[in-house]
Parts: sequence; C-alpha cells; structure tokens
Amino acid sequence: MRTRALIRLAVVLSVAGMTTATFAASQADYKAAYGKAEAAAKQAVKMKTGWTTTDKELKAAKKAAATGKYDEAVKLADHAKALAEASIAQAKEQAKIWPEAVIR
Amino acid sequence: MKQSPDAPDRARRMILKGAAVCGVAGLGLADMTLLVQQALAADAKGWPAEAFKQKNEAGVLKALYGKTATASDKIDLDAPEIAENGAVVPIAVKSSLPKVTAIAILVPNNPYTLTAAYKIPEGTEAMVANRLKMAKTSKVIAVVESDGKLYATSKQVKVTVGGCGG
Amino acid sequence: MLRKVFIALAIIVGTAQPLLAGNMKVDPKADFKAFREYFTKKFPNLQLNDFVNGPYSMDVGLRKQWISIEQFPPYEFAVDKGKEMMSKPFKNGKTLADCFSNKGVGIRQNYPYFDKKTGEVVTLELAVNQCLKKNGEKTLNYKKDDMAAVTAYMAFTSRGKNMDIKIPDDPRALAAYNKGEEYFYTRRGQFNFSCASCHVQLAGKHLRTEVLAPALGILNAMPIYRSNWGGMGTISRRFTSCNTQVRADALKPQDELYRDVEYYLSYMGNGLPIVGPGSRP
Amino acid sequence: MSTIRFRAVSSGDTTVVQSLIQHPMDSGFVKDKKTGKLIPPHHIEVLEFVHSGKTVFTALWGPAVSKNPYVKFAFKGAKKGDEIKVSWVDNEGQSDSLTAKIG
Repeated sequence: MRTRALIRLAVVLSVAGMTTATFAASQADYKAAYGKAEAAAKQAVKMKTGWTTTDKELKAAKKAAATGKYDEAVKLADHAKALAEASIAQAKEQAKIWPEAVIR
Repeated sequence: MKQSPDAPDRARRMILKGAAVCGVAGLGLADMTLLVQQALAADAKGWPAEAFKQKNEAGVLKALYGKTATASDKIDLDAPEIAENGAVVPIAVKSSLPKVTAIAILVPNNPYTLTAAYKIPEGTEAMVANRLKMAKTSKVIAVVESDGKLYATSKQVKVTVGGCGG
Repeated sequence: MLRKVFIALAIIVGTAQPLLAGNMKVDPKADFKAFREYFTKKFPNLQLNDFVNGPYSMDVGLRKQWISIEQFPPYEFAVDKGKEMMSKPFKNGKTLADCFSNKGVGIRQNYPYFDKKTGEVVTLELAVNQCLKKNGEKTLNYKKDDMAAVTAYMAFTSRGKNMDIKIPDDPRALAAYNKGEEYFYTRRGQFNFSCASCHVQLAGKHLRTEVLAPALGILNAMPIYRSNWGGMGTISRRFTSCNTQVRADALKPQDELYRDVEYYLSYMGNGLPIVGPGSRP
Repeated sequence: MSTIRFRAVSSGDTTVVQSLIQHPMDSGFVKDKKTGKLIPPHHIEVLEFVHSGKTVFTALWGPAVSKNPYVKFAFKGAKKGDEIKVSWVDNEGQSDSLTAKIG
C-alpha cells in the first residue's frame, strides 16, 4: 500500500513540523502562503476531517504576521497547509480502506 | 428520608450569610439570642484554620492535637494502590484502638498536608470513609487519637492524574 | 463439477471483494454477531453483562474504587434534577415528559431510533431538544448539565432493561447504520486513530491509569459522571472529547455523523443492560 | 432541592450513616478556563450530624476533600425512625441543613 506509506510519512512530517521555507519572507509571501493554507484547511473542515493542530498553526501564523515576523508566519502557514493536506489525504485513504478494519 | 421544614435552621443560614439579624422575623428575642449563639458556636466549634495551613505532618499534629504520633498496627487504612483519578480517591480509616476521639487524614504531598479531621464522640465508632483529592503520588497518613494519645499508620498511593483540578 | 468450482470461486471473490472495494452489503445482524464474538473471545473471563461497566469490568483496583463510589455516586444529583425537569411545566403547560412514551420512564433502551418520516436517526439527546423547541422552550447545551441530568434520569429509570435498537428494513436506515460504522472505523486526527483503534483493538489496555473501555455496550452506561470532568457528560460530550483527544476537529454535537455512529454503536450494545448514568475515572 | 443526600440504616444497636453533599469544594489551585485566574478556595469547613440533641459526628474539611463530598460513619444508640439532623457551613458562610429519618 504505497499511498498508506506516503500518508504515514506525511503524518510524521507534519508532527515534526518540517517545512521548506528558508528564505526571507515578505508580507506578500505570507499572504499567499496563508491563503493557500486557509483554503486547504477549509476543504478539510468541509470533509469533516480537520485536525485541531491545523487551526492552531493558522492562528499562530496570523499572530506572527501581525508582529511583522513574516519568515515565521510563512513557515507556520506552510505547516498548517501541510497538516490540512495530510488530513485530506488521510480522509481519502480511509474512505477506501476502512472496511479492512471492521470486525468480521 | 423526607426533608422536614426547619425554620430555625433557615434563620441560622441567613445569619451565617451575613443577612441582617433584624431580618429574621417572627422569632422572639430569646430565640434570636439562641440562634446567634448557635451560629457563633458553629464557628467557635470550629474549623482549625492553623492546622489546615500546615505543610508537614508534625505541623498538622501540633496544631490539631498539640502532640506527636507513634506508629500503630491497630489502624486499618484502606486506600487504593493506584488512584483512578486524583480528584476522587476513596479512603477509609478504621481502628480497633480503645476510646477513640478523633481521626485525621493527611496527604503530605498535597499543597497543604491536612485533608480532613473528624471528631468521634463516645458512642460513635472509630471508622470513617471519605473521598479526597490528591495532587500527586503521596503517602497517605491516618492518625487516630485514642485515650489521649496519637497513633498513625500510612500507605503509599500512586496518582498519575492529579486531583487539584477538582 | 465445474459449476461447483465456479460457485465456490464466486463466493470467495464475493466475500473478498467488499474488503477491497468498500461497497459491501450492509448486514447489521452479521456485524452484531462478529462484534460480540470478538469481545467475548478477547475477554473470556468477563461476564457478558459486565462489559457495560467499561474499565471497571477489567481492572480489580479500579473496580474496588468504583464500588466504593457507587455507594453514593455523585450522579445522584443529576438524576434528581432530571426528574424535576421532566415534570416541570413549560410556559404552555406541557412538560418534557409529555413528549415521550410512558412519560419518558423506562424507555432509554429504545434510543436512538430511525425516524421513517424524516429519514434520520433520532437520539435521545436530539429528542429532548426537539421537544423543547416544539414547545417554544430554550434548548439545552448538548454536552452537559441539564441535558445530562434529563438523560441521566431517563437512563436511571431504564436500568436493567436491555438495549433494543431497531434497524428497519429501509435503505435509508441501513445507509445511516453504514455511515455510523464507517465513522467508527475511520482513522482521523493527527494521531491517526479511529474510535475502533482505542475501543476495539486496544480495549482493556492501560493508558496511564486509565483503562480503555471496550466498545461493546460502551453507550449503555451513558450519560456518565467523569472525575476527570468533575461533572456529568452526555454522549455528545464523549464523542467530541474523543475527537479532540486524537487531535481531530470535533463535529457539532448531534451532527448527522455522530447520530449515525451512535446508532451503529448502540445497536452493537443490543441485548446488554442499560446501566446509566455511569461513573468513570 | 437540598444540597444534602442522606442515607442511614440501623441494624441492631448500630446505625451506619452515609451522606453526599453537592458542593464545588474548589481547592484554590485551579484556574478559571475563561479568565485564566485562580478560582479561590471554596469548601465546606464543618459538617455535623446530630441525633436527639447530641452531636454524633463532626467533620472538619479543607479544600482537598473531593467535589460533591461523601462521608460515612457509624454510631450506637439510635433506632429506625429516629431523626438525624445534618448541617454544613462553608468558608464563605453558606450553609444548608436537613433533618432525615433513619431507615
């Protein structure tokens, strides 16, 4: 099950909080990153698969941006996006494989 | 188990709540005096504030009874080895010692050591069961006053979910 | 001969295929049998009627503390309050009791049920608020306090009766049941846990001092007084807190999915006694 | 509704009394989730049981007694049908009492 392994990885990465943002970010960068993260988070909530941590990271990103810390804000927003995407991937995968777990 | 109307008690409650004494209508002066006395007595009978402030066993025993305790195997302390939740730890104390007049339960690792103290008049058995909060793993000490002397026994109770959240 | 092989093959494929494709036939009776067998085999020394006592059925130390607390359980206040609320007249003179058969006494085992008119699952908590709404009264917070008091009273008056959930032969009822089952087995949250991860696979295991309750009959003890909460909680509260514990967003209380999973899980508890309100660590 | 629940059963010369009281028993170490401030200690200080004019049991409680506190004790000299008066006072001066019969 390759998708499964991928999701495991995504979950692990998201828990570890790894991101790829290493540049000096501007407000525009933050806005773009936040917009993408928010859209992903909304999608996850709509699918009823959201993670509590996603919203936490979004809020933290907003807070960082409010004090001008755009590097940090972008990093947090990217992380939120990664969390939201992992949760969506989780839901899609589970929709297929949940019957395997049923007691029979 | 029917609750009976208890007018004087309601009055006493009002006094304790700080309601104006004059507000207690329909009672004679003698009744009033009696009520106030009862109210004061309840305070004077009192709650040992000093003892409840102490942070170790010796301090509690000194404040409560003015003496120290010796170990006794005639006290049965029933407490769980592992508390299901520190907020509600059922603890019972029983003793076969003669002329028991008081029982106290101490938890040294709580912010304050004394949790509960009980007065046992003549005719009442040397037994009490209650539920206590424990902040973390601690020794629990049961102290029994028998014939004017203090005796104690203890037991370790493991707490993984602290109970100061109660 | 050849035909026989074909049939055998068809059966094998037929049973194996749903596992892979996920579009299997919904068969509550078979699920029920397998579910109960799983737990009775996993805990061979447990009396069947003891499963509803959750952690207290499988840990001697916890059981002793529970028995001590049951001598005078803190949920008594909730039961008394619930009783009072049931018969307290609304502004229109009617009462909560009027909304239920037998004035709400001894009927908890019939909830949730499938409402053929609306095509939806109606839980006891939903029914209470629907009654209030219908009578122009303020609805209750689904998670605790008054809602827990009313359901505690209704559970208390139903003690000893067996859970009796019906799944009518109606595709909508079966669909609701199936959605509930899916919800139960679907992993969610950042911890990637399903309801079943804890209450099927890990049932009976210790998580710190907590013992994970078996899913069999888990709702028969609801609502519960939890020392951890320092108060009463309803099924709605249990579901939302389970979700957040695995870092999944909780749904709104009485969301369709929660009602469906309650439907599924209650059906699995059929034949086991109502013991609510319960106490839990 | 009374804050006091009471059960007393006599067998022979001994009466076993159990009581449960509805009270928050705030320890003083818990923060209010909304305000972030510590909730001040609020607990029963004295709980008393009186049988035919005589105090048969007194509990002196601090903030480390559990929420909705419970107590059990036993005494001699009472019989079925006798009344027992239970009363409590807390550190904020609130109080309640109940007179109930031994069952």
